[in-house]
Amino acid sequence: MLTYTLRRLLIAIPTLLFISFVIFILLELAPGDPLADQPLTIPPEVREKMRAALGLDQPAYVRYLLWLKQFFWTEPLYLVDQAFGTEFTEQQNRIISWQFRSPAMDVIWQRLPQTLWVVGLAYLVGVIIALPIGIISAYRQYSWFDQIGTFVSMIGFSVPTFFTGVVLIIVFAVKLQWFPSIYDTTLRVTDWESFVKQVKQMIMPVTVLALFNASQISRFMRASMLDNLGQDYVRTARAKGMSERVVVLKHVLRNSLIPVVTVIALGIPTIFGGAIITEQVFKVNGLGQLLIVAIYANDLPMVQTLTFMFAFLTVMFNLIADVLYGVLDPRIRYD
Amino acid sequence: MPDGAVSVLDVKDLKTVFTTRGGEIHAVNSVSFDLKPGELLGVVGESGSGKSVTMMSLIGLLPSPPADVRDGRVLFGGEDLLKCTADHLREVRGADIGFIFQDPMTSLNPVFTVGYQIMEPLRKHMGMDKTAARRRAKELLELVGIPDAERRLRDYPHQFSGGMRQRVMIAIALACDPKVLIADEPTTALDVTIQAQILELVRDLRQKLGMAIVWITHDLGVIAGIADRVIVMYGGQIVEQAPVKELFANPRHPYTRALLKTVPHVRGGREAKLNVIEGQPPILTAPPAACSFRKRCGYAFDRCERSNPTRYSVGPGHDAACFWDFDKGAPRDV
Amino acid sequence: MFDAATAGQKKLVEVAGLKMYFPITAGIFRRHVGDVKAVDNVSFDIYEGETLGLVGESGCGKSTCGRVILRLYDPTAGSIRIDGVEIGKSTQSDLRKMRPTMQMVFQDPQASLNPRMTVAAIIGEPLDEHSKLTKGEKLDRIYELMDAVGLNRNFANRYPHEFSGGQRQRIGIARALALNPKFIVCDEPIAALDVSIQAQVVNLLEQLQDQFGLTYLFISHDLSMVRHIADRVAVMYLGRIAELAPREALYDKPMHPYTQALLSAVPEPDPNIETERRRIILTGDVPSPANPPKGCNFCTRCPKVMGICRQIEPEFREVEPNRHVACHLYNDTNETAGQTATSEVQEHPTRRTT
Amino acid sequence: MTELSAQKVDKALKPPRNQWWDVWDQFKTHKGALVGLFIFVAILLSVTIGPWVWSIDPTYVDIRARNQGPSAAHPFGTDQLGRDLLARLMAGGKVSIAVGMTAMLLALFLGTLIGVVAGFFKRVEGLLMSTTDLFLSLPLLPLLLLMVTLFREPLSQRFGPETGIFFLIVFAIGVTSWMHTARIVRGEVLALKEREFVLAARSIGTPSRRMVLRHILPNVMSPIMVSATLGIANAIITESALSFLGLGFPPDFPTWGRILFDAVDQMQLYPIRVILPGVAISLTVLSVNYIGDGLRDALDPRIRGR
Amino acid sequence: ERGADGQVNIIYWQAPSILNPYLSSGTKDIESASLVIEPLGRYDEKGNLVPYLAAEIPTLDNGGVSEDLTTVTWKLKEGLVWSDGSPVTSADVVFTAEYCMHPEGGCAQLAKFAGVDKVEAIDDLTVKVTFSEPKPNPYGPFMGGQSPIIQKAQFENCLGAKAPECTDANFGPIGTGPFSVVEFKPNDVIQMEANPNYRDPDKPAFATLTFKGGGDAAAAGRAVLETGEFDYAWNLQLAPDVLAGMAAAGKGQAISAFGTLVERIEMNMTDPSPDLPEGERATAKHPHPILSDLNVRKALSMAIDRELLVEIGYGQAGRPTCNLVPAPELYASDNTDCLTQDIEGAKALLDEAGWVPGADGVREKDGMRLKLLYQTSTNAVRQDFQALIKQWWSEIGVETELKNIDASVFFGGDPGSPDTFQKFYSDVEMYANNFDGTDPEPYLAQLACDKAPRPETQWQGENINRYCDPEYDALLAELAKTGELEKRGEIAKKLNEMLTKDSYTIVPLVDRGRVSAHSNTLGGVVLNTWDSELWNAADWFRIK
Ligand SMILES: Nc1ncnc2c1ncn2[C@@H]1O[C@H](COP(=O)(O)OP(=O)(O)OP(=O)(O)O)[C@@H](O)[C@H]1O
Ligand SMILES: Nc1ncnc2c1ncn2[C@@H]1O[C@H](COP(=O)(O)OP(=O)(O)OP(=O)(O)O)[C@@H](O)[C@H]1O
Ligand SMILES: [Mg+2]
Ligand SMILES: [Mg+2]
Repeated sequence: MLTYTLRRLLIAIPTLLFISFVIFILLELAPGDPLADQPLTIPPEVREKMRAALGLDQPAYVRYLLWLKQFFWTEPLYLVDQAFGTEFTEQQNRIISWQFRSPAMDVIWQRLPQTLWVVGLAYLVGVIIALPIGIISAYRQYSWFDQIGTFVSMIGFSVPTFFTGVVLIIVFAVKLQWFPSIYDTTLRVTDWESFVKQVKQMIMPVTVLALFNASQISRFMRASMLDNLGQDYVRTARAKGMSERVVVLKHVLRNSLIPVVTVIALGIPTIFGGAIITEQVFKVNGLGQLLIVAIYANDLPMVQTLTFMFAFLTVMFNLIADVLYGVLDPRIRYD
Repeated sequence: MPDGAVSVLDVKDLKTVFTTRGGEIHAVNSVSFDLKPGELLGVVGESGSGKSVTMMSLIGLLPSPPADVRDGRVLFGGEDLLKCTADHLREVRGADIGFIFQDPMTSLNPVFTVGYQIMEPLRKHMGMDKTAARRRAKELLELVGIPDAERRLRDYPHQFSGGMRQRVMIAIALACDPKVLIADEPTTALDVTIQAQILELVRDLRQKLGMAIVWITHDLGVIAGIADRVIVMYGGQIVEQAPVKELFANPRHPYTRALLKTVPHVRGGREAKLNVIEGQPPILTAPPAACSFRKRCGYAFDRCERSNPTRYSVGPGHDAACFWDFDKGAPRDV
Repeated sequence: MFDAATAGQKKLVEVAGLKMYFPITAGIFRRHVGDVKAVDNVSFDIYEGETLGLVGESGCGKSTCGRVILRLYDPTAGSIRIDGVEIGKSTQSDLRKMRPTMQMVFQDPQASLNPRMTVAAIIGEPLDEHSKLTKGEKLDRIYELMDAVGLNRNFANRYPHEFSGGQRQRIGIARALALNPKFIVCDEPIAALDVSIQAQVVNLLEQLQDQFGLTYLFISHDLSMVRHIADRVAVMYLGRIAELAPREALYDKPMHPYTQALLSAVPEPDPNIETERRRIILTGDVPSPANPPKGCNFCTRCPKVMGICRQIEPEFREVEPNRHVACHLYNDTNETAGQTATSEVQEHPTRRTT
Repeated sequence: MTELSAQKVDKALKPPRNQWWDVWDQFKTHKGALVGLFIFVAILLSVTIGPWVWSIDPTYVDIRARNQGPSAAHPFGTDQLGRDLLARLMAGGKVSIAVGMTAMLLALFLGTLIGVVAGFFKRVEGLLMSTTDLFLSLPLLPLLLLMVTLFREPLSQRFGPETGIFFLIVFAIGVTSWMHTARIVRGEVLALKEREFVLAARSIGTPSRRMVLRHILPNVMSPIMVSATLGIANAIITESALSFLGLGFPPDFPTWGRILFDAVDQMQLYPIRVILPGVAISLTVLSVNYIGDGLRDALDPRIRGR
Repeated sequence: ERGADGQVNIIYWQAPSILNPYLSSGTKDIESASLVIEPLGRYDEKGNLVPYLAAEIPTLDNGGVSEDLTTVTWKLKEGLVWSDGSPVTSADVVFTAEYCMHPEGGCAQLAKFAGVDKVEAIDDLTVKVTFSEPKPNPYGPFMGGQSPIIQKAQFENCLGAKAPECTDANFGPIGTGPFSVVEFKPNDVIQMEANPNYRDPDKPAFATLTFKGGGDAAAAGRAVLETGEFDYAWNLQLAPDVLAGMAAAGKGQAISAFGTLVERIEMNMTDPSPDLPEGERATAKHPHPILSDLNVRKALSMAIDRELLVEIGYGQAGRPTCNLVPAPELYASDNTDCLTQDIEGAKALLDEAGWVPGADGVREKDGMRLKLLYQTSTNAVRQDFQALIKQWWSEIGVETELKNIDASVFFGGDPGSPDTFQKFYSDVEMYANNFDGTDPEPYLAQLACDKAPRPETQWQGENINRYCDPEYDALLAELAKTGELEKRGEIAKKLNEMLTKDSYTIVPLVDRGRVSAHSNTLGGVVLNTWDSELWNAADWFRIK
């Protein structure tokens, strides 16, 4: 298992390098300009100067290599500096965002908490409600519960979040005034009151996202449960006199979870990709908003860094999902 | 064989029907038999004749829907298993009636250790704690002849060979000292040499533990080796029932006769051409109104088309459901 | 039906020194660390028109052997000649031309038929691949084949799941027959079938053999069936052939201890014999082909094991006319056996100790 | 047996019934699918035939009649420029369904192709799966922007602004949404490859290409069906996001996604304007889903036989 | 009393990314920074100059501006301190100029310093700015939100290429404004508190301020007008009825004010046909086959009902206009010719120009159809305008193809992209533009012949239409030399009319005001379009 993991990690290195290169080329070729949102009144010479100040006068390959160095060398060193108070990065430039004129990584770290709180929690909640729904739908296949589950999850797929989000805001923020319509990222949870506030402001974005996630994962759960409910070992468990609870929640569930867990693991990187639309609707300003704003502003270093981190997570969670499969399923032993 | 003793299991008029999209399937039709203490009852019949469904109906193992046990009575320990509560049925399963399934490869849960799976019924039915259950599990594994039992308890099913998995299944079935053991084709998936090992094991265990066994198979050779009494099933019905020697010596149902003739032997003379039973097994979309074997039967006559024969006694402990009387070589006059 | 192969007959299939190893890889760089020796140095011939039975326990390499002979796998070593043509090394396109002469019937009639194709399409597939018949001619040929295997022509548009096991196996046989092959590998064609149906299929196979002069490699673990259908029988154990002999001789007087054990384990459908019979009960399980025991590969379970068995691999020799056995019991001169052993033995480290 | 077949020879020779009839027979027994089909056909008819019956030009601006509620002249009312909502919904539906269908087909084609090739041919598996990872992690928006910049003009010139952009959008959506299908199909193919009937086909000498077409593809139909139903929903929604970003159709060209998006701000004032396109999208997706369910069953001869 | 009114919340649906206007000229950045750092003087809501850090506005009259118009002398108020307590001196002002004019700095406000020769400190409180040539309008540097004074001590090490590295300074400049930064989260939120050293001891009334960014205009409006979570929302570009609907909730009100922002249609004077070789397409070499004809341009303008456009798109935040320079009064022409739609007149003009209706109603001339490609950036109101105008144009027999382009591409200026507004690869395009401060000279100078974007200039340049009239250029030169305001006004009006009324090169549509909203409990808000909207945040208070 260890060698398998190591081998996969080794393969991942060239893959990731290649991906970073493709992302770079793509961003390079895509139209757009970091100065687009500057007023039209700025004369061209000034624009030229501003452009040079961003490093845009360098040829593309130099910028790519620079980024590689910054991402794989300077940034990790900087972390070391932070941790041990050393000063390796004193003389080296970190990846600087064009919009903020500040290290891109710092902003990313800053965004991480709210992203995890909202998108991550929504994923978690989605999983938590999806599993029982999937289990019951499968156990009572074709019951009304199952039928409604299918119906609702299809609706969940087909209605865009920019719509459901606004509906929630209008109902719960405008009409009922239960929850705030705007997420306060500066809120620090220190006591009960601030905790209640935090919960209140998370409810709507989490609901919107969780419903979307749940409708997807519950489908997987259902399919997997159905597969396993028909297996011979279920009959064995019943023949041993085990109660239905034990049979379903222990024997069947344990087996059904194996593929579902990997599906869930594969979905985790999307948390870090943020939820662009939902974040926008509720003003959560997480990583998704960071990415989309950076794209609009043509902040290439930021987009490149964010996208690459996302690619990195995607590749890693692919690996994790595979390894997890091996861990959960005793039948599979890599190598 | 303790003849005449009171039966541990008495089945009367069992009827099981499956409801499918294509209509009903009457898989078991008025099956009655009994099982005496310490006896090994062999059940033979071709695939789809309802052997497994019958046995699973007894202890409510069939998924419902589609299965529906329509009728009948299963007396076990003075109680009708078809009418008792679900909880009581669960008590009986595993504790009083052990079940071994055909396919050892898929019948064990792949994600739990063998030890866990053996201990599960022990803890549930015998109220043992973990250590006691583990000790007992180890004993059981040793009993079924798995060396190094202590260590193997921690292994997962896929780490066992087919023969060993089947032994594990047997260990699970035996865990709570059941009064009745139902073995549904326990050796069909195994090699002959491994089958021989298992058969040896079962003989051994029977001597030691003395429980009553129902042994389903379609291998007449196996039946001949271990059974005391045999019932032959065809089309969801019992067509013949007899002590084992009597059955092989004097089969009284055309199907049994044909079946005995089709099998080739490793010893003795070799037929130039194998005998076959032509035709297809019946499709059980309705309860039988006529003899279900008539289409493939060499002795069939008009009466077979009209009504379904009941089981006529043809000798001591021997009955057959056929209108043809082989002793007389003429239709039975009842 | 011939009872034994006569020397004068033509050899249709000649297999010599056939090895099929599945590599085991491990480590970060997927280094090759060992092999599953599924078929290990197997040699035999099959004469035209005869049936060679191949028996043995599950996992001993019977299927692999059958498949490698048809080049569904690429053999690790050894030569395969079919109808005089060496196919051990030929390319897939050359093989494609050879396919009509050699065909296969599979163990699981359900699994070997594509559930989404009609019977006509399944039987017609080889015709599509290898002939240029028009649609009508093809249909005629399909009907003809269905007749030959005893399938109702009306079933042509049905799907495999609508048939019973025996009928499905007939479909598989019809497919194998479509191109008028000379040689058919039957890989446990009856193992998945009901007793009463087994007989039907075996009878059909025999009848077709008579009709078309077919040659079979009949793989099975049902010794009684093999006895019925095969002219000669090879007994395989752990990738090697333990004994190869004409049917009668083998069943009357098995020589290899494994054959003896195997035969004694077959239950007889006769309670009188059964209760009296003394069986040889083997202990233990079949060792893993990835890691076979040293010396004779049966030594771990053999009731007659001797010291030498754990050291030297017995040679596969003709001990009586037409009877080949690989067992030290029948080696009068162990020393010479070691000397004349194949190169395989010479590579063996134990060689030095003798 | 033999006499049985002999007596039925003539009957058997009658040309075999087209198997699509069997598929239809089975399909009919699936109630959900039948309702789905009915609704879907109704939607299709209303977006294709509808404009003939209700012949108001969906882009006709009647500024005096803006923001009207339902009336005889405008059964669904009008939008902020006085364009007839019914006409816009029908015109928008035509585009949305066409985009949804074709983009989904393209994504399916790509996903299936890559999945099958990766699963079937071990040599290219690593490469193709890395490509899949790559596409999964690429930022969608810059990619779309790039494609639009590179191809919008040549395409609109060649095929006219609407058809050109139709191709572009279909291509853009298709090319960025095949990855999940590819993964699922590959997994399925890996399992199928080990099935005995594939070996059987090889023993016949079927070359790989036909092996894939004849044996692999039909057996991966059901996961593909599932992807297909989700794919349509995805494509319709993505199209709306694209028009929102200015990458889509010309701005006066209605699509469901766009009608919905434009109306979200005015949801409180004119709820009907969000409800109608929302319901239209959901109905389409739902009906396609149920059709997919039914078709999956109907295409599987094992289920069909029951 | 300072800090008595607690917390105030402001929402900008575009989030500020930096608090240094010299590194970013985005409105969101400039306006958020204006709460913290201040210039010497600002424009008030009427466009008048008011001193902030300066004691008074230097003019010719008070001798602050030299007679030859080449120097300005600013005097700082006495006793000014930064929020960290240190005194504000002329050195800070000089440093600010140095900072922005550094050749490697890439200063976004360099244009403000155009023509500045040197900036020197006369004494601790006096600064003299010298221009290399006479500057009739010397209020570029240090005036308005775009060029506030930054603290030398803080930015000393951030000159030139190092400017972007000073994250702490850029995210939390020390200033003289009513508030100082507590925490800055780029593109998200800024926390501020009252500046303890603010020069007016009673202000600001609020102790803390939250400046939130992100979302869209509708959400921002909702947060102020409907849920009351926020006190002030910036730039609510919403459909009038939507805005009215929100205001009906009674939590706040929308306010509007007008500046110089004009939504207009630009006519392409060159041929954008893709059949032309790259490098010649949309250049002066090939005049536009249709739009070169004044009558066509005029007809297109006449067909438009500007009143209706305003009603649909802007409501109280817009008014129809025929002028490129709609304000200040001094420079604004009184031309109102275009305000009445005249379809028949337009038809007649086209007939006269030889464009006759073809079979399908689209006019033709010499086998050429009167078909135009009309592009703009993606924006709901602009798309509505497109639809409406297309409709009107179709009524006069002009076929229109619409195209919308993502704003970041359209305004991106990427020479590689075919979709930028500068390349103008379409026949007409629509966008809005304005000018800084109150003087339109640089703005009008954009239409000079040599400012046309073309391949040689990497498609940079502000003369989007490629308008070229020697007379116009001559008049521009005259304007540059004129210092007298009345005279300047006249010349500017003339220039404006040459572009609009006379040539219809630029077809102004709507004078767009700013709409913002504040809650009913927020007092003291005065909407100002000539400077930062938050220019008087120090005066804001809570209505009890
Ligand atoms: N779940 C089910 N749904 C519908 N029919 C079923 C089901 N299970 C069994 N049957 C039908 O019941 C009949 C009896 O099946 P059963 O499994 O008892 O046969 P068997 O004698 O055990 O055969 P085998 O030797 O193959 O195990 C068969 O005709 C079968 O088709
Ligand atoms: N593709 C493969 N890769 C690796 N090992 C294989 C492969 N195919 C077969 N083997 C191994 O080769 C050995 C022989 O397998 P084979 O299928 O030939 O046995 P068999 O005699 O046909 O058994 P059975 O009676 O169960 O069909 C087994 O140990 C099996 O695990
Ligand atoms: Mg059974
Ligand atoms: Mg095999």
